[in-house]
Amino acid sequence: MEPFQVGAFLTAGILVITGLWAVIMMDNILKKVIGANLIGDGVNLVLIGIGYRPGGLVPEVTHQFHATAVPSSFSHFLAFNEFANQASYSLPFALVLTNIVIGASTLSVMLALSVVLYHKYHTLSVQKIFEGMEEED
Amino acid sequence: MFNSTLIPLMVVFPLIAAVLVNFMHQKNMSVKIIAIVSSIVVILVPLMTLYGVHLFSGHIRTESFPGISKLLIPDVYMGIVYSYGALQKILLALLTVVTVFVVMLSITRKLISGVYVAMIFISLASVSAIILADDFFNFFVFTEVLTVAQAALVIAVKETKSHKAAFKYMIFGNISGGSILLGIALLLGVYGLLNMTDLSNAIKAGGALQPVALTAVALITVGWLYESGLFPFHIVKSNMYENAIPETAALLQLQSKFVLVAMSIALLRIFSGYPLLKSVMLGFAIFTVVIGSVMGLQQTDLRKLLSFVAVGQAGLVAMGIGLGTPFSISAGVFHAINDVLSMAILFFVAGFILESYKTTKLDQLGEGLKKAPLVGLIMFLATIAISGVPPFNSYQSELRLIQSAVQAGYPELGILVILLSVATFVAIIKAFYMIFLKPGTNIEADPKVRGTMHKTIIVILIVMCLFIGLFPNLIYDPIYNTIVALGV
Amino acid sequence: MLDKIYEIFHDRMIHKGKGVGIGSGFTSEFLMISFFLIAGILVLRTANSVLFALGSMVILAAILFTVPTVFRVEKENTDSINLTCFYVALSIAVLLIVFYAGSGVLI
Amino acid sequence: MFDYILLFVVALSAVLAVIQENLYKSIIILGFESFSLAAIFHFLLATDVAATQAILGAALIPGLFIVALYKTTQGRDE
Repeated sequence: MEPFQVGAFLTAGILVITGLWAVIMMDNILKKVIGANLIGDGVNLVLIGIGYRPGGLVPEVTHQFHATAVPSSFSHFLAFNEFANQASYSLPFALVLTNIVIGASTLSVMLALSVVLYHKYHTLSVQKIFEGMEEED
Repeated sequence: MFNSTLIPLMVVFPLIAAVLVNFMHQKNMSVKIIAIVSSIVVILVPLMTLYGVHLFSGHIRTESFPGISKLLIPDVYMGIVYSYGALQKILLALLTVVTVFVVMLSITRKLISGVYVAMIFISLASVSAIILADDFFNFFVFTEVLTVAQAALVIAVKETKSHKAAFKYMIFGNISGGSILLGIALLLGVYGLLNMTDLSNAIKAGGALQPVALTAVALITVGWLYESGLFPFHIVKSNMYENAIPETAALLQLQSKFVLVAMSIALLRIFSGYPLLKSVMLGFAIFTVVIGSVMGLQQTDLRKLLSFVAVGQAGLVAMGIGLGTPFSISAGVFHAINDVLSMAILFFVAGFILESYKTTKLDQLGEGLKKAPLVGLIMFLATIAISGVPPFNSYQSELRLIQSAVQAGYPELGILVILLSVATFVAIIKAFYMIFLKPGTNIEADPKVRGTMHKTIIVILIVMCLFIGLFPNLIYDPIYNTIVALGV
Repeated sequence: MLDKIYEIFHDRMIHKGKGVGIGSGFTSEFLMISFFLIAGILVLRTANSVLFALGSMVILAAILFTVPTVFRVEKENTDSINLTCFYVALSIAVLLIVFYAGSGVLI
Repeated sequence: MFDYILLFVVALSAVLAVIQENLYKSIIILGFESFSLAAIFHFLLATDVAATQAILGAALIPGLFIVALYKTTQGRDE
């Protein structure tokens, strides 16, 4: 593994652990949502780090691909083996794109819920929202 | 290679229906028509589809890479794969039937909007995809979609309690979704594959699991616990069931039990050579069984009682799967199918009671048998069905569960299954007595509520229960053959 | 004897309806105790280790002194989000430890 | 060298966003973290993901947070 890749994985670990700590330990409801966002960021960073190849080609913007190129005709731009040896692994990138969008949508639902809960209880503290006042429907 | 083209329709069609219904938000008549038409199509598609695999965008299986490949196995799938067999057919048929019942009940209510029906269709699409998918990332995406759709179904109740339940569900859903995706990422980093069949082969070829892969197993197990509502998350799940509309709760428990079955089979397939996973599953399952039934016995509200019983029964399913022999796994899957039907009847009865009495608190209800004798009779039948009394279906699966526990060398677990069914019987028969037989009540039933749709549906469901109980091999044999063929 | 147990349950379950509720309380207490016995037997039978055996015996004895256990279980299973958070963190840790230790990575 | 500094910035701002008392500052730091993460994605050769993350993570999500915060505390300090 490359040193930069190792650094990326370590940073991702810090992100995930910070997010988990915020979700589990913090009292403020918005801080919990921030923590959930951080967990998603950390997981994305792990996935992107897997696809990294130092000094590799970026498959999406490589000039070897023209608009007219079809998969069977890669060979006259660059031999396929050579390309496969140089390009970064772009499957995880597609996964991360999906995950970013899913994360944003769940985040917006959670934020909306916290706004609704605030209008009911007039506080952002999870302790006051979820504990106590159990008998009231 | 034969490419079965109807398979993606099971996921795509409900999504199209959801989008259409969502556009027709305020127009009740068009929502009704679209919902009824799509319900018919949704039921027909799984029955008409032939068994097979669908390779998305026609990416066929590669033969082998030349020397540059670092993969452990030479022959992999290149795209997303959906596979459809006998087990998937049974699960999908049941899922679509119960979903259509819930849609019918929803569109007869005045308050329910087009968005609500759209969410039901989205959850149907995601559970179908979870059952069908042979690709781990596709699986993950649809579990996330399912989480949001289920939370939306609960939010639609518009009470503070249900908002709180949905918020908790989503927060823990975020944790578990993150851990599933992290596990998938680690597996992708170690083995370079996402397809479940290929991953299973690669893990077998790679020998003992490395520490990184072990972390992946642990993280995916956390996600499994959440998706199936087992021990640390049983409170969150039962809160969801309790605060949803009871008809929707019937759908939610069905979905989470089917996701439990699909995800356990996927996990057992991928890590088939790793016995510790089965023991961990078994441990969490036993814990959930006991806590679910004990908490169910303590409740005084019908919806809360039923939701804890549902959680306990999910633990029983997971116990069958965690025992790990082909016999016990198929018994667990069979129990999931049977139990889903009887729990659905009980939740529909709860929905009827909520609609006509405006409450489900047991100590306020009473003398219901005069008002609704048919509902009372069917609730009694469903109670004896869920606690494993012979002519009904749960008897067949609980018998098989006990037999498989004894065969696997754990006769104690057989005793536990018997105790659990006794506890379930006591809990629900208590509710039955307090609703239908107890003398003296201080609330009147709403005379306008006829509940024709409810009564029709619960009669159909109890007949289905009786049918499966009389001819269990129609359902059980295909499941057993599939499980043996999968080699888990 | 039985009257005394009934009194104990009645005092604790005063807000939960009358006789039927106490009957189901009895059933759940019986279920809890039999579950602990079954779990103890399973651990004793399957784990061939003196450590596990001693540990399970100690835990069994501790539980039998805290009868009735039902109310404790009920207190631990409320809707509280903090308790659920605690149990989630606990089970993530337990899962990691079990998978590492069981495969010989840690120990 | 710049890429390693960015990694450090991401880790530091994540921790700061969580322990910051003032929610406005915390959200601004969160947006900063997302933007640095997008830059890291660029250095890790994932340019398309970097673009998406820059738009969603650095603009849309902090915007949503700000709206939620405004709706809850009406600009008062909590």
